[in-house]
Amino acid sequence: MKLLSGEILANKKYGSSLYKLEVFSPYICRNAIPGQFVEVKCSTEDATDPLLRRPFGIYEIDKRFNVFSLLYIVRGKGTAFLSRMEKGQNLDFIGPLGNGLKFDLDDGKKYILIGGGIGIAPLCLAAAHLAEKEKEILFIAGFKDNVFFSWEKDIAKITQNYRIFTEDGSFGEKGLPTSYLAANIKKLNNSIIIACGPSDMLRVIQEILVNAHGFTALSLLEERMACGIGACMGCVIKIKEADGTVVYKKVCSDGPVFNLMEVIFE
Amino acid sequence: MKLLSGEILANKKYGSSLYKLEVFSPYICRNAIPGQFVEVKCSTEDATDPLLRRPFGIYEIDKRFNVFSLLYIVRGKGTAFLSRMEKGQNLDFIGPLGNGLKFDLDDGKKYILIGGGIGIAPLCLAAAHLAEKEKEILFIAGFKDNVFFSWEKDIAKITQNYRIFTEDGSFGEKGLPTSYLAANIKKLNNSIIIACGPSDMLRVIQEILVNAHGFTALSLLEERMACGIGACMGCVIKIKEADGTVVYKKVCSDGPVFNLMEVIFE
Amino acid sequence: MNEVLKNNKGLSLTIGKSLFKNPVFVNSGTFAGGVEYNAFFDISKLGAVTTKSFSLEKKEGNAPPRIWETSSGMLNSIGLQNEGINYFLDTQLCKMKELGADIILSIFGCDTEEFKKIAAKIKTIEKELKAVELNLSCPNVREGGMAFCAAPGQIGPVVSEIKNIIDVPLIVKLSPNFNTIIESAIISKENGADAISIINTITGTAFDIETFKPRLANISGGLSGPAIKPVALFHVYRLAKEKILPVIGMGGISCWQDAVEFLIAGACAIGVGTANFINPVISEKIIEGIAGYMVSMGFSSLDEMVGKAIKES
Amino acid sequence: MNEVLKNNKGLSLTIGKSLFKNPVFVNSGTFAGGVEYNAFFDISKLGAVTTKSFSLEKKEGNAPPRIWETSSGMLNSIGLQNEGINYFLDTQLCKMKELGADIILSIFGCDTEEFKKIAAKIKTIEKELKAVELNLSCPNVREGGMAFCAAPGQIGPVVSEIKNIIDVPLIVKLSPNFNTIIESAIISKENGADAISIINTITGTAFDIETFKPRLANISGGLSGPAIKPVALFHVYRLAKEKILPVIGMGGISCWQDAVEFLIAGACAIGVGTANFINPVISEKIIEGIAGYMVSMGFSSLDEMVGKAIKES
Ligand SMILES: Cc1cc2nc3c(=O)[nH]c(=O)nc-3n(C[C@H](O)[C@H](O)[C@H](O)COP(=O)(O)OP(=O)(O)OC[C@H]3O[C@@H](n4cnc5c(N)ncnc54)[C@H](O)[C@@H]3O)c2cc1C
Ligand SMILES: Cc1cc2nc3c(=O)[nH]c(=O)nc-3n(C[C@H](O)[C@H](O)[C@H](O)COP(=O)(O)OP(=O)(O)OC[C@H]3O[C@@H](n4cnc5c(N)ncnc54)[C@H](O)[C@@H]3O)c2cc1C
Ligand SMILES: Cc1cc2nc3c(=O)[nH]c(=O)nc-3n(C[C@H](O)[C@H](O)[C@H](O)COP(=O)(O)O)c2cc1C
Ligand SMILES: Cc1cc2nc3c(=O)[nH]c(=O)nc-3n(C[C@H](O)[C@H](O)[C@H](O)COP(=O)(O)O)c2cc1C
Ligand code: FES
Ligand code: FES
Repeated sequence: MKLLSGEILANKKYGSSLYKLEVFSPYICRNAIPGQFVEVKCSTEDATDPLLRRPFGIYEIDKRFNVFSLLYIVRGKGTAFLSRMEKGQNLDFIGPLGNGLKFDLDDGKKYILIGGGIGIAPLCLAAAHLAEKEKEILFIAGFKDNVFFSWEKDIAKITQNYRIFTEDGSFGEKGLPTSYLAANIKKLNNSIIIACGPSDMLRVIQEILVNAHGFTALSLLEERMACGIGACMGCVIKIKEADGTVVYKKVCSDGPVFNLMEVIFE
Repeated sequence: MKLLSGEILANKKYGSSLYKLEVFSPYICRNAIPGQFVEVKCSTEDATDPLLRRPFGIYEIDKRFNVFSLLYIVRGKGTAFLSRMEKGQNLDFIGPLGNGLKFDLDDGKKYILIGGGIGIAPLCLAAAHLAEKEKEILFIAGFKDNVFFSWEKDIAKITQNYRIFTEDGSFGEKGLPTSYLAANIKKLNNSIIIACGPSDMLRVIQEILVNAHGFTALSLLEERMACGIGACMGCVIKIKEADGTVVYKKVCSDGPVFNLMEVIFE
Repeated sequence: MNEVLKNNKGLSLTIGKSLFKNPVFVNSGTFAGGVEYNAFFDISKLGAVTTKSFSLEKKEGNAPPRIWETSSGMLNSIGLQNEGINYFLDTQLCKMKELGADIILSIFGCDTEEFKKIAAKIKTIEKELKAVELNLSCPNVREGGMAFCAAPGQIGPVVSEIKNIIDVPLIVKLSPNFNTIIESAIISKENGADAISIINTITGTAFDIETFKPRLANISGGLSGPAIKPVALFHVYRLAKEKILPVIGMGGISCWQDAVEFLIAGACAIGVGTANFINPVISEKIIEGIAGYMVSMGFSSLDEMVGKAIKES
Repeated sequence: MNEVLKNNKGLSLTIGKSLFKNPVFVNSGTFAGGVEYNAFFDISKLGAVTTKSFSLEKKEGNAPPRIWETSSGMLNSIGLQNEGINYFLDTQLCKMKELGADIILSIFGCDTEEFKKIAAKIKTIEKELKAVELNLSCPNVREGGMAFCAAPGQIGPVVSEIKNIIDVPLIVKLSPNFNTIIESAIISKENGADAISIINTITGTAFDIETFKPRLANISGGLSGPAIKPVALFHVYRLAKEKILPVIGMGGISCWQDAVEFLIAGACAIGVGTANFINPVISEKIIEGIAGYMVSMGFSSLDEMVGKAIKES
């Protein structure tokens, strides 16, 4: 991990509040693995509000041009600032951070990537990585509405094997990605599931898998962060370890990838 | 005075840290008089740092196009923010504020405008106003160095009767505007002096005038401000009134124009 | 205008025997008498305008510079410059009435005697006031001011003596600079106060690293603005939980969301201060914002909303 | 590298019998043991690395969420999660030594007994420490923590007992949440402390207006960052003026100008905390900035600079 400054090559609007930010950074492109994230300074150099960096999963890496990108939703002050940044300006960020996804590519398993809302962002890098290694993947995405409409062209470039669900049916199929998972759980077995999204979604997946067999389930978690590098203990979540002991683990440095079945949701 | 939002038509660099900001505002153009100022919000809508508005004297008013302008020096966070604003964005400001300069145009007097550094800004609007009314004016400007170099074309449009001094001689004549005033005090009498600049300069002018006769001396003062409209008592300076009593007066609403001979410098 | 706003009662509240049309007040010293702000919006819409604190005689205040900006906050050392209570009675009251303002008169004395004398002066116009706020917490004066909060025992006599003289709801304004808010609130209640207003500013300072001089001539000043909001909110929550007296919450409130946060934390009303300087129409916007929030959350009266976070935690 | 930096002595200082190479420390709990930050710069350059506070046994800390951002500040309610003093002794000390860090060990106990037991454990490695900091001011734990500052009488035994056991400079870290800093400093001195470190965080809170839940599971937390700088600076100035003990100043320091402001206000050294999160190399930059400032102002030693603002005001 390093403190970096990278030129912004594009900051494209994908939907009403959805943006894709492309940044030049050979270091990230060389070193980052899927599931890792960067912590971005979202204020001008001299201003102290917003104060803390904001974490974003890495969405795409294009090694040819040394460009990586983030896909983000405007939520509050920090992301609003980000959405106003322009081509040619420099992004101040720290990365790559977190443990990331380490794949055993010889295990002969299928991969099911299941994302809710902006949770699809880090999964796309994982999908691209797996597709490149010619692994079999199924990408299941769920959204509230059609804000992610123009994102479909990005996933279609990676795989044709994807399903999109929206709660209101305005984009893709009407329904929930978790319902799809539940309905097809038998047929999908012997897979590695990687999930990222709202904790309600993750909890439902956990429940589905408790009674299923033949799955490894990983999840990418979010928690508010201060340092982003494991120093402040700010970003912990509860994990029930294999031996039954319950401990706090840091999302930023022990995660963001955790065994979904060990996560305690409260 | 009103809370206003005006489109920025230009934010031109005049020198290393000197900018001219042009803003569309029929209300200001219709209502402001020389010596008045505006209080500008120098942060994005949702950020709280920098917190307070920044006061700037009105530099030019172009009634034909309903455009007024500010001339400003980048000093800290607020002015740095301002310098990054671009054509097409909206400026959030309150104005016109302060008492301003009220001229008795039939008094047959000459006007000597004497400005130090950025203090020349509000004097330019006064000069333009007086020139329009065909009053006789002498504009004396003093600077440290040649940062104000390209400002000369603005003053030249108003009057040819100006003198520019710099401490290092890099622009105009080498020397101080106050030395010029002291040397020519006899020949300048029966004038109205209007001064704006660092308090050291104002103090020297006060000393020069204590022993001179036939002058009315006005000064435009600066003090840190919070409300800008007379409500918080934050911006006071000490004034010795005609009857000898010493009182605190608010620069924002009792001023910024004060009788220079009544100001107590500490 | 929505339901809750139309039906005035939805936003109204009482403190002592006074009815306030809504819970959005403006803080003493940040709004003068409201005349200036009336150029920006109709100040009669406010729940109340709290005046600058008045002392018995004119006070010239502290030497300038008196303000300094800090990260998301400001320091002030005004030192209670004011024209004296007679100015309020003879000039300002009448202007405020003309504008239709509901008035909370803030008063300040360096001891019980001075407070009593002020109370005697306002006796004749007490009907014109919604409440009187006793500023026992100014950090910028040598005598009185927050010394009352350093030694809460002194608060009792001030409150009870004033209560003997005037028959107006009394609000006691306290300082966060000592750990005495709860104790002071109990004493205030026992002596007849009707509400507590917190927080006054937090003491702070700043220096010029070139000249080594303090940024404020008075050396230290009071910190206000968004920077102090979490601290103010904590004091409001902690005091409101004790259910001693109604709490008027203030400190850094800058938008309707902040105001709502104070209300759910237990404030019966809120005060807008420093934020007026940044956006002179913010208090009007906050009234609208609270009403909109109540509609969207299904609250039909303030009572349903005040202290929600206490009940839930 | 300029004169003052080259001539190491220019930036050095002593606390008790320990020599520190420069006055830039990092604050307990914001830098872990420094291993993470060593990826960004060479942490052996720091005046000292203050460790996270260690208790006798492992502590799991408070439930999440533990942090919440506020205007120019952040609230935390970590609750002193740490692996226990044995982890420091067996694992962390050695890593820190390898990196060449000068160490201030921060320790925490809920009573004198726990502090004594920790002291006994560190006795064997005391030579490896530049100082031990007693965290008597954590706002996020139920026992001990800032309760010591609420009742400063309890500080005496802790300090004197530890002093009896270990022979390392002792720093007492105090809370701004009570008006007891000066009193606590006097007691600390009388009982053998070598320096005071101020301020720990200021208690604050925040609520979610949709759910009415506190933003921190622990309800309240400690406010740190630029928002609190003026308050921290005031406490440092006020305590330093009393010349009771050397003061290590902290609270919102985010750039070298802030650091200099604390030094001229009387701090003998300064601590960088929350700012590390925003810019992980800031403490290195602050060392350079102070050196540059000293050169430009003509100071050839820290002594000439420390407390300049006290002398001038
Ligand atoms: C490991 C990780 C990866 C993420 N990846 C992405 C991504 O690829 N795209 C994307 O749009 N968002 C992502 N998020 C969420 C993103 O960090 C938040 O949306 C963002 O911080 C909101 O900042 P704000 O200032 O706009 O909102 P505000 O609500 O103003 O933020 C206030 C505070 O809360 C924190 N916060 C708010 N929401 C979240 C959240 N969901 N998770 C953690 N902290 C939060 C902020 O960092 C800040 O400290 C990720 C979060 C984490 C932890
Ligand atoms: C009536 C009036 C008219 C002015 N007209 C002009 C003008 O036409 N052009 C111009 O360049 N500048 C003018 N100034 C000065 C201008 O307001 C400051 O340069 C500006 O506020 C600096 O803000 P900053 O954030 O860049 O600096 P910072 O130093 O970061 O500001 C910190 C704080 O100090 C205050 N402050 C700093 N310098 C001054 C100052 N000189 N006067 C008052 N407050 C100050 C700021 O408002 C802010 O609250 C005027 C000031 C006043 C009072
Ligand atoms: C410039 C200024 C002047 C103030 N004067 C007074 C005063 O006269 N009486 C008083 O009780 N409080 C005074 N206060 C304190 C405010 O009323 C309020 O308690 C405090 O500023 C916190 O609220 P805020 O953060 O919304 O400003 C003053 C505050 C400021 C900023
Ligand atoms: C996340 C976090 C954890 C902290 N943990 C500790 C701690 O374990 N022991 C301690 O004495 N202070 C702790 N503090 C307080 C800091 O050391 C420091 O006193 C305070 O944050 C003010 O400095 P700052 O504004 O520079 O952060 C912690 C602060 C933060 C933000
Ligand atoms: S954010 Fe600091 S430990 Fe994770
Ligand atoms: S700035 Fe508030 S009175 Fe002048």
